[in-house]
Amino acid sequence: MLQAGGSLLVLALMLPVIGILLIMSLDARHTGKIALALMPAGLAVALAIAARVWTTQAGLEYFIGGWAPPLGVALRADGISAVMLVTTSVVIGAAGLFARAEFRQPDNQPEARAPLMFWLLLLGIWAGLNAVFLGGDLFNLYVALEMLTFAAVPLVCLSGKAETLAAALRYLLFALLGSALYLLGAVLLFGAYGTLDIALLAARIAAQANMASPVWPLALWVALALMTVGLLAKTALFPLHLWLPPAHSGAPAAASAVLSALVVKASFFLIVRLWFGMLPGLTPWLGAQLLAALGAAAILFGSVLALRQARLKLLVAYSTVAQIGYLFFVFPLAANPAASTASAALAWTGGWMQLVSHALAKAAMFMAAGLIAETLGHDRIAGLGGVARVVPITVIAFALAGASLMGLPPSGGFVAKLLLLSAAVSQGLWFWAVVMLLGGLLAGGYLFRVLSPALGPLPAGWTPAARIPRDRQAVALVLALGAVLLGFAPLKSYDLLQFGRPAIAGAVTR
Amino acid sequence: MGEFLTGSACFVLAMVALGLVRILRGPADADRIMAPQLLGTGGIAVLLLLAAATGAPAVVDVALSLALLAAFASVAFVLAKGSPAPGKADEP
Amino acid sequence: MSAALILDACLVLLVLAVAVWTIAARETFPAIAGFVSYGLLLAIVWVRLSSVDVALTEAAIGGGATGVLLLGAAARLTDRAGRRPAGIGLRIMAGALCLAITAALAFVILTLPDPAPTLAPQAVAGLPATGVGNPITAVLVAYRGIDTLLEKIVLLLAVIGVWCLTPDDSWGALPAPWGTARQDDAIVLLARLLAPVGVVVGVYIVWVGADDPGGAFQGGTILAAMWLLVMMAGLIAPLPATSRRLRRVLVAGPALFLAVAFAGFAMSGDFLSYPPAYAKWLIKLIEAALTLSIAAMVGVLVIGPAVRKR
Amino acid sequence: MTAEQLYGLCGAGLVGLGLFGLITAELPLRRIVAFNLLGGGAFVVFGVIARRGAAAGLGGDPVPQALIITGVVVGFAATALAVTLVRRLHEETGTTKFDQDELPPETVKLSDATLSGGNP
Repeated sequence: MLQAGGSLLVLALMLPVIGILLIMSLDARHTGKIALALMPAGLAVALAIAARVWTTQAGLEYFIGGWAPPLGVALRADGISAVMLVTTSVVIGAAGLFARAEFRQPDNQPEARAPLMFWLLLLGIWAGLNAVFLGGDLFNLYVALEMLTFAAVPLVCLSGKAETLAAALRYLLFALLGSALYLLGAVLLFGAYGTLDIALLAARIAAQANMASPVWPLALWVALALMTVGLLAKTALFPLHLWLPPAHSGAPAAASAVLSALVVKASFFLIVRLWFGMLPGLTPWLGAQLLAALGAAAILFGSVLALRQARLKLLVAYSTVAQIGYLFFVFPLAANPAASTASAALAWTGGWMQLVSHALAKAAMFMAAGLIAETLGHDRIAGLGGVARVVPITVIAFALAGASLMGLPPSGGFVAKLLLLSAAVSQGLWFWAVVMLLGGLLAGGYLFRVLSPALGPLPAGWTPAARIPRDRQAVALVLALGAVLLGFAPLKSYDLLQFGRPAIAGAVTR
Repeated sequence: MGEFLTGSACFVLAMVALGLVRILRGPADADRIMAPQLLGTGGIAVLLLLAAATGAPAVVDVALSLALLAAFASVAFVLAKGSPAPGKADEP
Repeated sequence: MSAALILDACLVLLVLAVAVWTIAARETFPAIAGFVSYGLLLAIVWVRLSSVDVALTEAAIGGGATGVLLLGAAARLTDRAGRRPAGIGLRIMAGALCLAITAALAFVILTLPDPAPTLAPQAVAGLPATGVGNPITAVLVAYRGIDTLLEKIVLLLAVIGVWCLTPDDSWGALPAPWGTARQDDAIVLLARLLAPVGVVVGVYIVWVGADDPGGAFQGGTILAAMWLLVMMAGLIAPLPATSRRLRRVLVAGPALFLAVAFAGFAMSGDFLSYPPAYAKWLIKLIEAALTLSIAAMVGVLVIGPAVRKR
Repeated sequence: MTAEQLYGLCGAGLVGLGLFGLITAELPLRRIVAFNLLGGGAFVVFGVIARRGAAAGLGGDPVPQALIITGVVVGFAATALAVTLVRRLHEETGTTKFDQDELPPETVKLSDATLSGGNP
């Protein structure tokens, strides 16, 4: 832990904020340029943080203003933060490139609403995500979550259509309920332990457990339950997923990509922080099983509903509901008291691989779906006939992303599911393994429904509703390729995920 | 002395409570508009008594803000009802 | 039983009763009248909990800004709840759930550790380094300044979100939050009399905030209320979302805060740290800029976006 | 019973009431009001925790008190965004009601879905 690398953390947090302030105060024609210029800088900072974590094999830490917790606020980056920061800047950068033409301020005309709002909100989401991945303080994380909500909700209804307004309102109400419950939990923890710093909380909770108090303080249980439920509402885990499909399918494609790939993952990340970071070695076993059961239900339910959708963007959104489910297998598999350290580490790596590969694949898929809808003028699956002949690159991107979602080798999704599967099998938790296999089959089913007509013949006399420039298709393709190539990442690189991770297997309270 | 002032605050609060029951029951929205007014004046009285009872001069600032903002809320009330949307007329 | 405890019991009962009314009232308007009362009552609760700073905030927000926002909406929405409340089963289940949560919370609160953990001594010990006398201001601008900075970004994003809800054909038009309400002489008179007083009070509350209860947010909200009052009276026009001037005022506070925070790297080695010699001066400067921005943000949030042209 | 415990119970009650309203209210505007009640309850609980931490000559722990102020501000911003959204929805559709449990329209039967490959 060193204060020196800390300025990088501050920079990662503040770059998007600087962008927002600049765009608000400068002339409209600079809007997109400012945002796009910040994106490579953000990627560089994220990579520098990852490199630092890699070389030191430990987390970075920075006390803001030099005030140490519990009085001050700490920023921390461990292996998973670094991975999330890099993923975030890649996906945000791709979304920026993808949206560059669509959200350009018109030349020599008065400022238009949508472009200005899109770039500001995109930067807002980026700032919120970085704040979540770096936050070491529960209240600071609350503010970060609210930044995310306030940036994500208006993006959903950027078009101003009535159905997107209803979707945004529903999303906002779910999100507000989630943050209120989260805040309440944080308040109770402060009352019981006198700090909001996650590392200090972990130490104080562990000290109490070591005093061999057989009964855990009720405050801890109530707080953990409130915060987890609140964050689940924001993650859209079944059965709190109702808001997600209309919201993610109604947003502009670039925004859907970011929402599905990253925003729902931020609250998942926080649940992991709480369950593994705040309670190292003390993860409640029954709760972990319950989360995995909800995850399993999400996989089955989300996939079946995806199969039944008549519209492409809704299908992709329901696929997100299903894919989120896999993430929750991390809880029982990586915190199984009976599991070996190696098996727990497999599950841990598999969970994060699933998260990153889904982020890339889903971003690509939403972009591809958006481009298909633009070409056809609609996104009805029944009318996809022959679209592969018009926008072949887009359909290839969709198919590659789909391969990763299904878990076909050699994609990143394959490695993720293989790791989770082998952890489940080695721990004798067969039920979860069967659900994962079923989920893969169902994903194959809903993707076949899209690809089969898309590769068919074009209807006679068909004319495109819009011409799609190559570079936008290329962005989707690069992301999809990224999801596939993740499967070739050298095994050694997985170690990054373990740096700064508290020891989790072995000592679990029942 | 402090005990007496606190008791007085308690009395004022009870009176405000009684008034509030009457006001919120309506029947017309115009009656309900008086709720923040009542709490503005009653709240100021309670706060000033408390400021004297506990010897915390800053509480007077709260009373001051309350006075300002209760007046502001009432104006907004009146204006909001001044441009009624269709089908939103008061019941008799 | 002392008089103080009786007062507390009365206050608690009254707050709970008003809350029940707010949830249970059939029509929206009386529910919101109840909510405004709730906000004003909470201000007294905060005084009883020895949090005068929070009481000021609650009076400004709960009683003032939020109430006005909800009232404006209630007057315009023609929706009414259905004749029969939906889903008795849902209500019973929700009731049981909420009761369970309340019971769990109550139990946790009654069994919190004694003596309670506190950061008060540390907060007081750090005061000399910040140069301010009000520990809450020190928490907000120094110890946990990052929260305040990000909270300003949250407010800014909310402003952006509200502007985002402008219909495309009205972008750049003036918001007309109070419709074409007939302008009374009484309101004009009130605005002329009250607004100058309010501005003085707002500035005063910011000014004393360094050493006594008060601060940028409380003062800024009072300033915003006065701005709104003058607009309600029709004395000045609201500013459109495209106004450069408005945007620069919105950004000024957070931008200055951020600049000083980065300057901290150079001046005293850490992001968001203040060199002790200038700390008080810098914090006052930041508070002043934040006050202006907050007043503008709160004002814009209450006014809302321009509506569709008819 | 001490005053802190009394206000603590008040906060717990407000949380329950607000949550109930947030789940069961029919109109979005009423849900927003309920969210504010819920937030108020959470802050009162925090205020009680702050009051219990009175030390060093202060009437309460200043850290939670400052955080409450930040929280109130954030809650206000949330309310503003939600109210504006409701108003715009009303402006576009003439109503603010939206069915909570309804699935998005245009789903197809499972049996058709798997067969709908070759078309048009």
